[in-house]
Amino acid sequence: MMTDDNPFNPDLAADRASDEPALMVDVEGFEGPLDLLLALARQQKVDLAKISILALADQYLAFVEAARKLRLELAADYLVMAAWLAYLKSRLLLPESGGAEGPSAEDMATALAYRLRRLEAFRNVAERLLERPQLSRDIFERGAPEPIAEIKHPQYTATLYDLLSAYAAQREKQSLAHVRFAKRNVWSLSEARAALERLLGQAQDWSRLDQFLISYLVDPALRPTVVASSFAAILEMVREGAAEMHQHEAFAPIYLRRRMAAAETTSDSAGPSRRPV
Amino acid sequence: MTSVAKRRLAIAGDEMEPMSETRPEELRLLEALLFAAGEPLDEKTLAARLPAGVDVRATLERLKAEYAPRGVNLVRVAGKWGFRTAGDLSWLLTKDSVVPRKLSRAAIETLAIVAYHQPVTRAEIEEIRGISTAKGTLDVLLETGWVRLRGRRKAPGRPVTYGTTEAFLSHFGLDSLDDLPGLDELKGSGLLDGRLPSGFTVPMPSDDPALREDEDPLEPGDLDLGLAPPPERIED
Amino acid sequence: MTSVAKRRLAIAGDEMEPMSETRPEELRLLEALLFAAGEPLDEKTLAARLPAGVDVRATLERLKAEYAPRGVNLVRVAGKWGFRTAGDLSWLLTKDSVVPRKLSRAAIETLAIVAYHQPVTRAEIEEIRGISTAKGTLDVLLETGWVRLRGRRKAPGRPVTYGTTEAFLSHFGLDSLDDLPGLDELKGSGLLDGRLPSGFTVPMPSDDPALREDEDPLEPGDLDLGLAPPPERIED
Repeated sequence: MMTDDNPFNPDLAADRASDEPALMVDVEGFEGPLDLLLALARQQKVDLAKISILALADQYLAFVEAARKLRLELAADYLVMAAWLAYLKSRLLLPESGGAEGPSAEDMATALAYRLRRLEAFRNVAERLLERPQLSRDIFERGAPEPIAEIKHPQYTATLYDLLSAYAAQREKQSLAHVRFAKRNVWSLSEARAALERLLGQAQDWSRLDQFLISYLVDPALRPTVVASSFAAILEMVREGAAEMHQHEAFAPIYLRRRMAAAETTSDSAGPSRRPV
Repeated sequence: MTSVAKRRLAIAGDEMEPMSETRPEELRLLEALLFAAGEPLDEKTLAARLPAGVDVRATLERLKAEYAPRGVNLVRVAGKWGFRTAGDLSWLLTKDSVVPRKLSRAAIETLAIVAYHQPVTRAEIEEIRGISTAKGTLDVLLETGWVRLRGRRKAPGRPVTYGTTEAFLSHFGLDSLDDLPGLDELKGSGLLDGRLPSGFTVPMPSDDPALREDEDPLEPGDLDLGLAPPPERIED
Repeated sequence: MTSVAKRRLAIAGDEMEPMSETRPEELRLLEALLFAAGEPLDEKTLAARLPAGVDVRATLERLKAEYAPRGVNLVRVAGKWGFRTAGDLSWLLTKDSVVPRKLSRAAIETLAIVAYHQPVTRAEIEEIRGISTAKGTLDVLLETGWVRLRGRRKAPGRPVTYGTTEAFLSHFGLDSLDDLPGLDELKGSGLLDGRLPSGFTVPMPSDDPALREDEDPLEPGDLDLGLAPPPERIED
């Protein structure tokens, strides 16, 4: 084969004068040197199997020579083939020396003829293939295929865990519903303090704590938590100096007021005494 | 005409031409055009594509008659002509497929009650759940094949009793109903809170097909309802 | 059967049943299925959609014979069955043509070599054509969907092997590679087996998805590069 057997340096194109502009031609649209050889062989108008490789080599070399005279630059492939054919020609013309290494000139010529026949054969089947009616060009499938409708059957899934947790949750909910632990309503210290601060801001004089808290005492159940949280919150506010409180005796009503400026506080000292905290 | 085309069809119908007549080439042209078209074609379009002189309407009518007994019919829709699968074969163009669907919360809760408390009536289910059970929920459970109608309770109103099936055991990987965890196991697994009132029990259910003493057999017609549940399910 | 269905067709051809015979319902079913499908269906798929006991192959053959003279033919491509417009009516339908990508001469030759010589490496294609293959040529063929990367030849350089696809058979209306035009002559000429290594002298092209003894599977990433396979080393 060409690549295997070619003993020549393929770089024959290098002998072009370097100052001449390269004019690349595709040798009239041939698809490589084998294609060109095939075209030349066809001119012999004989069966490719019986073709004279010697004559073909002469034709090819003449063609290449003509192209070179026209200063057409041939692609290197064509020149490689030219060199190989020139070599083959010389081998074919000289009597074979018995001990020559490698393939004989006859073998080389046969191989070339084989390749030409093979290329031609593939060309032929390619043509025949393309002559076949082609889909969507010559023949057509149904233009408006009718879709297959899918009927979906549900397949239910659930895990044993789903089942058991659903059961346990329901039973638990129902059984606990009968033994209801009332939610403990607690007035937190911070809630109490926020309310007291709001209320003290409005009051100018001593007020009874229970009056401040009246609006929170509507629910009797809340009374203990409101009183406890409020009292604790007041103690804290007094310690911070934000409020004053007094109580005449144990269990007596608790009075408180906003902490006045220092002077006012003194003038009021006749009033209820401050309890130490 | 090719030799193949000469091996023509003739119509054996009474209103048709005698079978010896050659099938006109325009029938071939029409069927090819209509087959390849992406949408139905009107007569004007068809006429423009066919050789001059073809009686489009007559050819269409003949083609329609030819295809009438076939699996594919030539039909006129909105003034345009096209091939369509014969109406009686629409079943052929359907494909059954199974889609997994998760059981609704209400359904799985009801299923759990049925499993533990069977044989159980709808009223009893509602009492345990503390919520009324939509009819659709029990229908879905019957559709799953996991719940069945067992019989009728010997009680006023003779309510239907529900129980689980073998398919239920199989789906949940239970060998028998005895494998359903009891009170201690439910507590142990943390599914049940420890803070339960004394006297709280988990029943030992049985799916014994034999009816209990307080059950009567189903009446004729009861099972029809069970086998043909409405397709739509309602979640509650 | 409906009265419409009774108005049945009979075939006037020589190899056909006598016209008095009722057209079997399975012909209707088959033609409905095949008409509805956008692409060819294999016999297994058809059998699954038809009632049990239907001789699918025989029914297909009968349907094929019935439709042979018509404008729409039943054909077998890539081992599957489908209705397609008759080949001789392409003149009528050219308006519907998708303008096909015009393949270069190099691409056409390369396609033929892949089709008739597969599995084939790029180096083998180049050897036959006597010219190096422009990178774009194989890319174009891969893009058409007619050619695919098959595997890697167990040879120095592990070159990628190319083969044709089902879309190739479908596009050229071939049932299998055996139907490639001129394949027998090509085979008979001994031109296909010239370069096969001894021990692999299988002169027939094969698009069998199973890799040959001298092929390795593609490596991860080969298919990503499907449109631009790396140029491989010349192995000879």
